[in-house]
Amino acid sequence: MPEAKSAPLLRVAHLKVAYPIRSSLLQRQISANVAVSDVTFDINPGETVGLVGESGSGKSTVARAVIGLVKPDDGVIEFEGRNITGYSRKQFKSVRREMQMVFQDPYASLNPRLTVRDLIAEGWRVHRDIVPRDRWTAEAKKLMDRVGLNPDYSDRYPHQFSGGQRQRIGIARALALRPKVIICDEPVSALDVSVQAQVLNLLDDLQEELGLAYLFISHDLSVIEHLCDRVLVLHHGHVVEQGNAREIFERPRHEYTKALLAAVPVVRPWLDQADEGRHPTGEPAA
Amino acid sequence: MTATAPAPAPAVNATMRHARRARRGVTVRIVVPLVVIGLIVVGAIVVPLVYHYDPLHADLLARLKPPGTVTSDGGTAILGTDQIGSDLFAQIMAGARVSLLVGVATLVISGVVGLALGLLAGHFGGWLDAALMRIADVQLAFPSILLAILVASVLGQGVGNIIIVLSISNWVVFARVARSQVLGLKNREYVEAARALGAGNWHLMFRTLLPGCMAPVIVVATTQFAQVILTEASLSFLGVGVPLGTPSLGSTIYNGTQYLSTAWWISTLPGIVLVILMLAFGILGDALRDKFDPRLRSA
Amino acid sequence: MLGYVIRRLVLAVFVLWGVATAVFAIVRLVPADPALLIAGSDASPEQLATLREKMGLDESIIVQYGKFLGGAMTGDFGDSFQQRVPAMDLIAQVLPNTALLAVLACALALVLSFPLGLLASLRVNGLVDRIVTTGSLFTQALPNFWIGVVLLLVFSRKLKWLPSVGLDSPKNLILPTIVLALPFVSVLTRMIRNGLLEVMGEGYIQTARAKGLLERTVIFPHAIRNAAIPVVTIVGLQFGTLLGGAAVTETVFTFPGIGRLLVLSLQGRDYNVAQACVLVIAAVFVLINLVVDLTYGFLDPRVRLAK
Amino acid sequence: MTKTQPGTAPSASPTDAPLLSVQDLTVEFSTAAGVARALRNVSFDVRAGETLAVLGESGCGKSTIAQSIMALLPKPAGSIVGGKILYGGRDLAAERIPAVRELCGTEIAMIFQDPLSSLNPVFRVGAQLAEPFRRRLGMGRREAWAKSLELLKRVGIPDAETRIRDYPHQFSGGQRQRIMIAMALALKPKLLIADEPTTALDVTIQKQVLSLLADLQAETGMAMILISHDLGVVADVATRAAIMYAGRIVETGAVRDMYDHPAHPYTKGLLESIPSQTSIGGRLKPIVGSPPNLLDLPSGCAFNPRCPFATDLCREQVPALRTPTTWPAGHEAACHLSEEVLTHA
Repeated sequence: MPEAKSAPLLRVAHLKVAYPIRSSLLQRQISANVAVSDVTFDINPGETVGLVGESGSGKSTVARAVIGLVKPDDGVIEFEGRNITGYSRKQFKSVRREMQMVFQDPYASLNPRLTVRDLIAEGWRVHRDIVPRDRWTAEAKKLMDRVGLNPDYSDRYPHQFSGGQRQRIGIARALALRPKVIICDEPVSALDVSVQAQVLNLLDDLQEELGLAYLFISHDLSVIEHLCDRVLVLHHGHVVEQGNAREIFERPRHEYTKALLAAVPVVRPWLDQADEGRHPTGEPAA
Repeated sequence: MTATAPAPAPAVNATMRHARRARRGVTVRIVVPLVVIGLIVVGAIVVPLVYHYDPLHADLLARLKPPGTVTSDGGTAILGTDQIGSDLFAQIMAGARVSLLVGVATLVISGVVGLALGLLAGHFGGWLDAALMRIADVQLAFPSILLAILVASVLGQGVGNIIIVLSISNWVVFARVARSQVLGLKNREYVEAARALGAGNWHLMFRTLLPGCMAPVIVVATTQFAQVILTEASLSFLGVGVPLGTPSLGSTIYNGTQYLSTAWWISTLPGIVLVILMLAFGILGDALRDKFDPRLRSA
Repeated sequence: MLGYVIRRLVLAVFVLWGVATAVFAIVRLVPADPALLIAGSDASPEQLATLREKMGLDESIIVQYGKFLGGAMTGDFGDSFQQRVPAMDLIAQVLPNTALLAVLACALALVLSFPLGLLASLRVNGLVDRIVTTGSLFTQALPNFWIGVVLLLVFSRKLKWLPSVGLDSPKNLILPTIVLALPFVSVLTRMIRNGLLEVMGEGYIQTARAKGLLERTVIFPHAIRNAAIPVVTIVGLQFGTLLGGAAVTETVFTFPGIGRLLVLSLQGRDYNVAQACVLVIAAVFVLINLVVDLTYGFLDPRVRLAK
Repeated sequence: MTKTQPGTAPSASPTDAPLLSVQDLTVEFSTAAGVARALRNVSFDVRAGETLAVLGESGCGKSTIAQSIMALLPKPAGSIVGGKILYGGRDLAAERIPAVRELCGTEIAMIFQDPLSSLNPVFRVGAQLAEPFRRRLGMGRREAWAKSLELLKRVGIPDAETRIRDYPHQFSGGQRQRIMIAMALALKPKLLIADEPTTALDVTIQKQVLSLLADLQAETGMAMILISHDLGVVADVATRAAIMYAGRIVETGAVRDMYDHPAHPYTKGLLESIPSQTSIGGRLKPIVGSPPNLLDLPSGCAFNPRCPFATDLCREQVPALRTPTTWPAGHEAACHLSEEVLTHA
């Protein structure tokens, strides 16, 4: 649980991102498609904040803006009190060590031409002072072990692993830079249910052990509810509701949140008919 | 936690034999052309040395002799002699040497330039990309052989000029392939992941994007190599290629056309060598494409 | 769609301007003196001076360029040095011949490659597929000047079935058409085969089958229409290769076309005619690709209806 | 296929003959790396009007079932090497492809996971909708168009009169799936196979599409096979389900029976690995390890390397589907130790 007193690790205020629409004739920008606007939230050390929404809600755009993959059009992003909004690519490099990302697609997010060892060491190649070159193999193996992969397979290529194992490689790559916050962009939505639980547990363990903060993005309400301390519900680029996860899931106030919760199929609908408290994930605390 | 490594299947049946054959097929189709190309390369290097071939040396008594004729100096012209009495085998191999030299040099120049420009354009986009692609559009509006004919006739004949001409008309192909590949890779999550690690332009271009471009570039290089050799032959055939006295497969074929009805071998034999070379590259290119692009591979 | 058309038109004009500039640059900016190139190294200084003046070479390069562009737009490329007639007149005489040849070759290629590609794709690694794959490898490997020469030898010299040179009867068109069409056939057939194979794996083909449509209906129109879209683009691009190939083929068959005119004028250092030939061929090519691009938009609603 | 025992067919009451009966279906795929055994001895029945769910994770072979029934197995890689698919007194597994396709659309129809790639991008949706009427029933253009419009309205496409002239890329994902449903139901099939019909859709859209399917089923009385990986969707739509693992049905029965009292460790593991109210803030109980490689299945029960109950017997002998005495009829599991699994809380 986060310490309530400490300053936020990451502060996002009134974030707005728009994608330009260019004319087909001269490629001049004629207008812009607003992906997200006026998104505001904090993440404290060791805390998990969830971004939930359907496709096109802008939740991935928020993640990409925070880690500097897209430029915000408006708003402020502060990391440990530093305003990083206008940082150049070079300046951003130091922030990237503290802030890492785990991607959605375990197949597309790993360079197919690198071995697991090289994938994990890629960050060390970019940031020279973290691990000396002669320690790369040993450290990479240590990280593999930490995320539950057999370190003997450090010379294998991503295609030799299953989806869940690849996602573990992606997590190890993020951990290699020893970040304080990891942005998880739908990290389990491409995985099967049984494997998804393994990865969620791993993320949970790492948080406890390393004091990581997560910005966790998902369309899956049950995953968000399981993992997050606080939640933002996004709809068409706007935050329609945000606050304590438990409260939002138990007493949604916004119509959209209610509709969203009601739409989630219940695993054991027959239990609901008996019990009054309707929960998106079935299984009321009986 | 075990990696799912492919393991031998438990049973052998018809479908599996089919699959195995398809896999072996690709390997054979890569190895055999490489061996053929290798033999021609070795021949092109060694044979002219052994024969002390002099393209300008005329021996009028030994003109137009059919394959297998014993020449005056006691040797055997296994592939016959041409219209000035040169040994055709030596001439073909010397011609292959020129053709291969032109091919390799052109490919290296146009490949490196094209790949570099394509990478830059794809990675940075913006005005550089726009400018490059418009140049490519203009250049593709020229049938490349016309450009070659025009430039070659202005520059004058010569092996060096041929290489320049062919490089000018070929870099575009590499640039376009590299660029489109980069554009495809650019938004792949693993490239984003490298950016999220803080990788700079240099790292992104050469460690992340370039390796991803290599497969299609190699395939294109194979087919372009054949095209370059063919274009050189065509230019020499039209009389704007290699200078008189320099043997190339194209010029030897051209010289032989006037004697086709009386001495068929002068034109036909270098033609066959050219065809074998083209076939080898064609098969190699196809096999590499199958290997790199499994979508088109038959089950 | 309108934006798409306008964009293509602007691009076409730009490309033509680029080609013209490139041709101008190649002929004028090379270290050699064009007057010397034209008159030959044995010309006297007086001859050269007259020639320079006649060609406008004494003016600044910008003025020359302006005049050249202005002339190019009106189809005035100056006179032929050898025949003393406007270069455009010479081209006008031979262009229809080449056009006829190119259209015939194109038609032959399309007629042959569609059924061949379709049959090959129906049974991968079947008999037709093997023949088509090997055949196309061979045709691509054969240098067209060489096939031309061999065909001439066999059919006109030995068998005396067909005339060898010139364009006196429609029979003269047969061999050049075949030689020009051959590489085109092989490229197109492979393209159609691979395109169809790819399309046959798409979801909508599954849907069509799941609807219980006959396999014939699944292929016509569902698969063919989609497979044809990339083929159309290739036809446009290959047309350029075909026009380029015309230079070689026409030379082999002594065929009175624009390709042979180009080669002859280059051999005779008649640069006004050569320039004109290159520009006209490029213009034709650009025009054809413009048509192809517009057809593409028509065939693919995703392009046509893009905002 | 000699060492595996054929799974026993679910008990069918003699009075109520099944619409479709799949018996011991075995399918293999040849790949560059070897032969993948996609389905092994799969048996199930579907009765008129009922919904059977086939539940499983990626690569378990659930889609292969649909492809086998519809004769859509990719050729020449995939082939049915054993078993029967009985429909209307005919064995579809033994018939030639064109003969099976005769039934497709009129008797059995199918919708797919990705509604965008399932519609032909270059034809108007109207033309694609009209195709069954024109090609299969020989209707005239005008009549078929009117029928298509009717269908489009029925599946809830607003402004259908103008939208019928649009192309697939102009519709949203949910609308595309509605169009697919309209197309599948055009000729009033008796059985609809829905292969992950809502996986590509958002939850709110998923709810609408599922309720549309339910309405249409009530209206036409058709049977449905729902293929899904989502335990919630299955509970919502189906009364009976077959749970698949590595190409075999490992448990089958009434959804409620199975969810409340899973008799196979895999089913139990799946249910426990879903985040739920009780797991909030705590740890989940995942199934350890990864699904097996179909090219190299473990000996005995394919689940044994991941199974907390596994014994030597499980590593040696493939368990057959069976109904122990204490269970309700129709609830079967392919596990040597079902009794233990059931009593284990």
